Amino acid sequence: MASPNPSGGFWHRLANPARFQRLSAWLMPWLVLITLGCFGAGLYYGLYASPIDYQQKDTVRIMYVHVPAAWLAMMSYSTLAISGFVALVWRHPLADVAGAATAPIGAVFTFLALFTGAIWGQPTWGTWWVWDARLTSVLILFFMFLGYIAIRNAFDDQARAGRAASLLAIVGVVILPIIKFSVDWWNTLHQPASVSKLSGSSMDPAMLRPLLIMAVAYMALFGVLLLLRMRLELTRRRVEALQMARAGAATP
Amino acid sequence: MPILDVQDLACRRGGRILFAGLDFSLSEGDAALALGRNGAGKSSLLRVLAGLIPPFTGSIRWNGEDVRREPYEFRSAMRYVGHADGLQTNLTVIQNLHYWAALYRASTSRDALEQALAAVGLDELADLPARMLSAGQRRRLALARPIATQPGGLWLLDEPTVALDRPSIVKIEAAITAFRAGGGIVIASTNAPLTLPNAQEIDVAAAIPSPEDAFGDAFEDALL
Amino acid sequence: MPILDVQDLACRRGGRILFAGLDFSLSEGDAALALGRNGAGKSSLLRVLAGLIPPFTGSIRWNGEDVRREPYEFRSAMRYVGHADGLQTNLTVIQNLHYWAALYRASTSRDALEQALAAVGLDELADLPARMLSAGQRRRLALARPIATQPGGLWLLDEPTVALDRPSIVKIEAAITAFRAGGGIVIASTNAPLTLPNAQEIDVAAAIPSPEDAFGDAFEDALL
Amino acid sequence: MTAFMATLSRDLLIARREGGESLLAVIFFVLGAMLFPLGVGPEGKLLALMAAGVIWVMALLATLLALDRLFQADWRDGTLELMALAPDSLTLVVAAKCLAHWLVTGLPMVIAAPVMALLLNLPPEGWPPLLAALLIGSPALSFIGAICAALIVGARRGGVLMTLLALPLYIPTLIFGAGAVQAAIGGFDPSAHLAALGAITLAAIALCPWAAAAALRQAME
Amino acid sequence: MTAFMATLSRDLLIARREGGESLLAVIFFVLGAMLFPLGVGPEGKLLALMAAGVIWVMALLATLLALDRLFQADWRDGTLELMALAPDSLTLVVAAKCLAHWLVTGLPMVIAAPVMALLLNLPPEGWPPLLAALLIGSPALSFIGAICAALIVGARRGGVLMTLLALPLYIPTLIFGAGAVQAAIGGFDPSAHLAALGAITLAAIALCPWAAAAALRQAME
Ligand code: HEM
Ligand SMILES: Nc1ncnc2c1ncn2[C@@H]1O[C@H](COP(=O)(O)OP(=O)(O)OP(=O)(O)O)[C@@H](O)[C@H]1O
Ligand SMILES: Nc1ncnc2c1ncn2[C@@H]1O[C@H](COP(=O)(O)OP(=O)(O)OP(=O)(O)O)[C@@H](O)[C@H]1O
Ligand SMILES: [Mg+2]
Ligand SMILES: [Mg+2]
Repeated sequence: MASPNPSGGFWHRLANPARFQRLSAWLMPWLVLITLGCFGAGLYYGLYASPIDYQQKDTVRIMYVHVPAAWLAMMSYSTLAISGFVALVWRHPLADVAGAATAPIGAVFTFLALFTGAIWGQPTWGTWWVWDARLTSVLILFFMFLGYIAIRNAFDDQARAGRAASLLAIVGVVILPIIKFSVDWWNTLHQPASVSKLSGSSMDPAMLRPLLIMAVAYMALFGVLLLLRMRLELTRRRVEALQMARAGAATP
Repeated sequence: MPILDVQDLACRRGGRILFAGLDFSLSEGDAALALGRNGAGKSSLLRVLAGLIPPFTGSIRWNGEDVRREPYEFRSAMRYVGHADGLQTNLTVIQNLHYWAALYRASTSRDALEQALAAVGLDELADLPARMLSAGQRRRLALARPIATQPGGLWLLDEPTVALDRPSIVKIEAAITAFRAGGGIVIASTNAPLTLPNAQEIDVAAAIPSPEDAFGDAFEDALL
Repeated sequence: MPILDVQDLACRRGGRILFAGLDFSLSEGDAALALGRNGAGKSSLLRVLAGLIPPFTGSIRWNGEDVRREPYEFRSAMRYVGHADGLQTNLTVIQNLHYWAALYRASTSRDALEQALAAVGLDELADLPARMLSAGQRRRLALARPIATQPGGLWLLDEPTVALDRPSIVKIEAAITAFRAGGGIVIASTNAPLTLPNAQEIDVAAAIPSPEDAFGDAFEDALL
Repeated sequence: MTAFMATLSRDLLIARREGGESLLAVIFFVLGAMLFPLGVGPEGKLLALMAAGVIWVMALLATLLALDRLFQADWRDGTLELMALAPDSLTLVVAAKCLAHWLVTGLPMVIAAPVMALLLNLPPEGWPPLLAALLIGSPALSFIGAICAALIVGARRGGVLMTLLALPLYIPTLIFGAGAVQAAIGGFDPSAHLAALGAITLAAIALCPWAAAAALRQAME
Repeated sequence: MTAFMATLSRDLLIARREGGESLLAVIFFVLGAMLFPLGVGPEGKLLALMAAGVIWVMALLATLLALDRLFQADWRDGTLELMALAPDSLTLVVAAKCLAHWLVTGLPMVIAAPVMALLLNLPPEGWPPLLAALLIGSPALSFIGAICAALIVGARRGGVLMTLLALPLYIPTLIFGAGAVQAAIGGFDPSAHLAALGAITLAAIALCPWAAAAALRQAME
């Protein structure tokens, strides 16, 4: 009998869960270290050792929490879509696990971006929320994460849930450019001035540095959470599979 | 030369290998019975053969062509009758059959359809809404589908005689015999009584591999 | 004196009299098998007896009381297992059984429940979600319900052995025998093999009236 | 009462097992409200005028969507028959199911209401009556809807039919619920509206389980 | 094309057999819009400002409610397997089903739109773009929704889940559809909005049946 293992290759060897478990166990401490270090430095520079904005005063410090969260939210969705694609096309078991693990993390980052943005909006715009194109599109992104999580939970059959969710993530990608261009289609009343003012190269390096450090910290945190959740998901599936085998093997 | 040639077929569902290393081949007029206890994987085998589930490993060839690479010819020749009857309960018996015939590019003339209904003993009920049929009558209507749409080729019948009483079983067996006489191939799974003369037996249960064989090196993979 | 006494029972469904003039009575330890071909009305008879469908004519008495007038005592004594298994697939096997026991005011101790599961051979699977069970295992869990909740009385079993393999059927027959030995009454409908020693046979098909008898003067009424 | 408690804890257990599924109604509640600024335009003032009405309409629709399946699953898998044949009255079982439904969808909706108020720019004086009205009125939505959910058990096209049956019955709740908020925003006392809502809810709790149980018995015949 | 025509005529035949059921969506469309005057208050001016948005939001929700079952019934009774195993491509069959769905729900909604415009006090200059936008945009709703309907085939809780998946995908259609009407009312030319709607619809017709067919194949594995 031939081995049921489909033909190998680098990615498939990586996709072997045992190898993944070893690799991730090795990677984990480093990632944790980077996370802690960057958060420490970033928060020190961001909250203490950086200049305040002459208009926004101390509220500008929300930026160091808010902007990386927004970046990570979008990165998470890309991860979701890519892992969905790989899971569907090459039937990589680990890609499916990665998707399942990413979605809640992405939802949390998106929520964080929304939450910190709202907190920031109150002092700067005088309102928690406006129906600006960018804000709206992030809210939609949040709902897309929720939709992904929901469809994963909606089936009794795990494999079916994974395939449906992967397909949804891919279909959802179509909406990313739409979200991007919605700024042009939907003439918004409240274009946040502070965003354009601070964006790009015009930013003070004293503010840019902590921002970048925080971005690295967020990214490392994302890695830590992703690996943790993937390991958890792998274990959960193993338990489920063993239970299933027991139900199948039980003879009267 | 065999028309249908199955090599080293394995199926994985719900994180479990149901069967592996299944080989068999069938020529014109042959028949095969899939046997095994509840949950052994008989239905899964038929679904894999039909092309509804991709095989985990192995190949299925029809007239020498891999059916996954060249599905059109195989699909034109193959008819599958699953657990579900596939009836639209708001349409009449003959309207249901009409749709299937159109879908499978067969003759949709009233005569042809009524002939198929007669073969399963439903000709008198042709204009009744399908929702008024009893379980056995529904099953018979589902079995009229391959009869009405099939010029020759392959029938995959999953528990064809479930819910049927004795006289109906005899009718179905006669239809199968006529189909085989015309060069057709039949693969059926069954727990209920069904006699197929000279049928090859495929013991799905026997093909359930021991855990080590099933998973081998890929134990971790297979669990996913 | 009979415990269950059925007189002149008739049932109408979908504008058609399925059976009429059915009389039988059962005493402690008795059993009855409802027979008839597909669509004869076996399931309908059991649903009428359970009280899910009102009878068209006739009366059902339990300990001399009309069950429609005094339903409480009858319901406390009667357990019905229909075509549908009634499982919540997201709860575990024992959680399902726990709910039924609570609903039917029986003991919900883990011991009592596990004993009932052992009687149908499911004790090892007590903590699995019901969705992981195969068709036969689900059917056995449904049959554990009367075993777990019944001190004695009446079981109405609609095709209890459908989807079961031989060893499971033997287990169920043993449970029924034990129940009857304790004074219980069993009425089962079946097409599949099931042996009930000394069972009275109720031929539902025979009780299908000829059109004139069925409708009589009330022809117009009955069609409505 | 055994049947009541057993059914209540079973339904809550199932909701927990099914994960976030019961939260879908709340998500729909918020998501639906989001459509209005997109359709109507982002002007804060206009939104503020619409807010109370939109929030209540979405609460109605969200409850309906979730109610659709209140009895459907139990009916399909045969549990409903077992409930109907239990010694205790089916009415108690139905009441337990309605309560469980409110706990997993109505209550989260009340909790999510401030988010809606924020998104739709509801004036601050509207917040307390909005929360009070939703808290008092949402049980009525679950209980009244249960009648319709029972009526459509086994129907081919549950969702839409359900909406059609239930929306007219919801109109008094909608009028008093949105009215309370509008009154408060307009500077009036919302307590009369709230009292009316309370009366509707009490009547619904008393009568609806009984009517729904009767409808379910019909469905099983 | 046989498969396409056969499926189209079958689905239309079923819709006729099921009587008014397909009209339920239209009734919901109108009934839902009727709730807004009740919730928001009967002021004509406010209603006129909301009208375009409300009509489009209700069109979205009504389409979703009806789409819920687009494939569910065929999946449950096994017809979907037969369709997938037919010699012709499943994509054609899916396209036929979407078209049939639009004919029995989308088109009646366009026809009912004037009633809505009247009820909600839409200014006269908004009527032509409303009808044009609904006529051009509603096929997109059916075709895009079909993907989500295919994704949830076999899910435990179809209705609400469907809404959550589809609404984000509907947002561009909503923005341009309502935008066309708002533009016309504001004295601008709505044709840019209508052109964008047309582009969305064409893209949806070209791509969605294919994606939905892929999703359905997944569902049957
Ligand atoms: C809930 C409300 C908000 C949301 C959803 C939100 C969302 C986002 C997103 C998605 C980005 C990343 C954009 C990109 O990299 O292309 C971002 C960046 C940013 N946001 Fe916000 N934001 C919100 C509120 C605010 C407020 C109130 C302010 C300040 C007044 C603000 C200031 C910024 C700044 C300065 C950036 C970085 C700009 C850049 O990289 O070009 N945001 N926000
Ligand atoms: N959709 C599915 N996802 C995961 N596992 C499944 C699925 N369907 C069936 N299985 C599992 O596959 C195994 C084989 O199922 P299958 O239906 O092929 O058995 P069978 O031999 O046809 O049994 P029966 O005699 O009951 O028809 C069962 O143990 C079942 O638990
Ligand atoms: N809900 C219903 N409404 C109307 N008629 C029905 C309904 N259910 C069943 N029938 C009809 O009643 C008749 C008897 O059905 P019933 O299910 O009692 O038969 P049965 O003897 O149990 O058959 P089987 O052997 O298939 O279980 C059938 O002819 C069927 O068409
Ligand atoms: Mg099978
Ligand atoms: Mg029966």
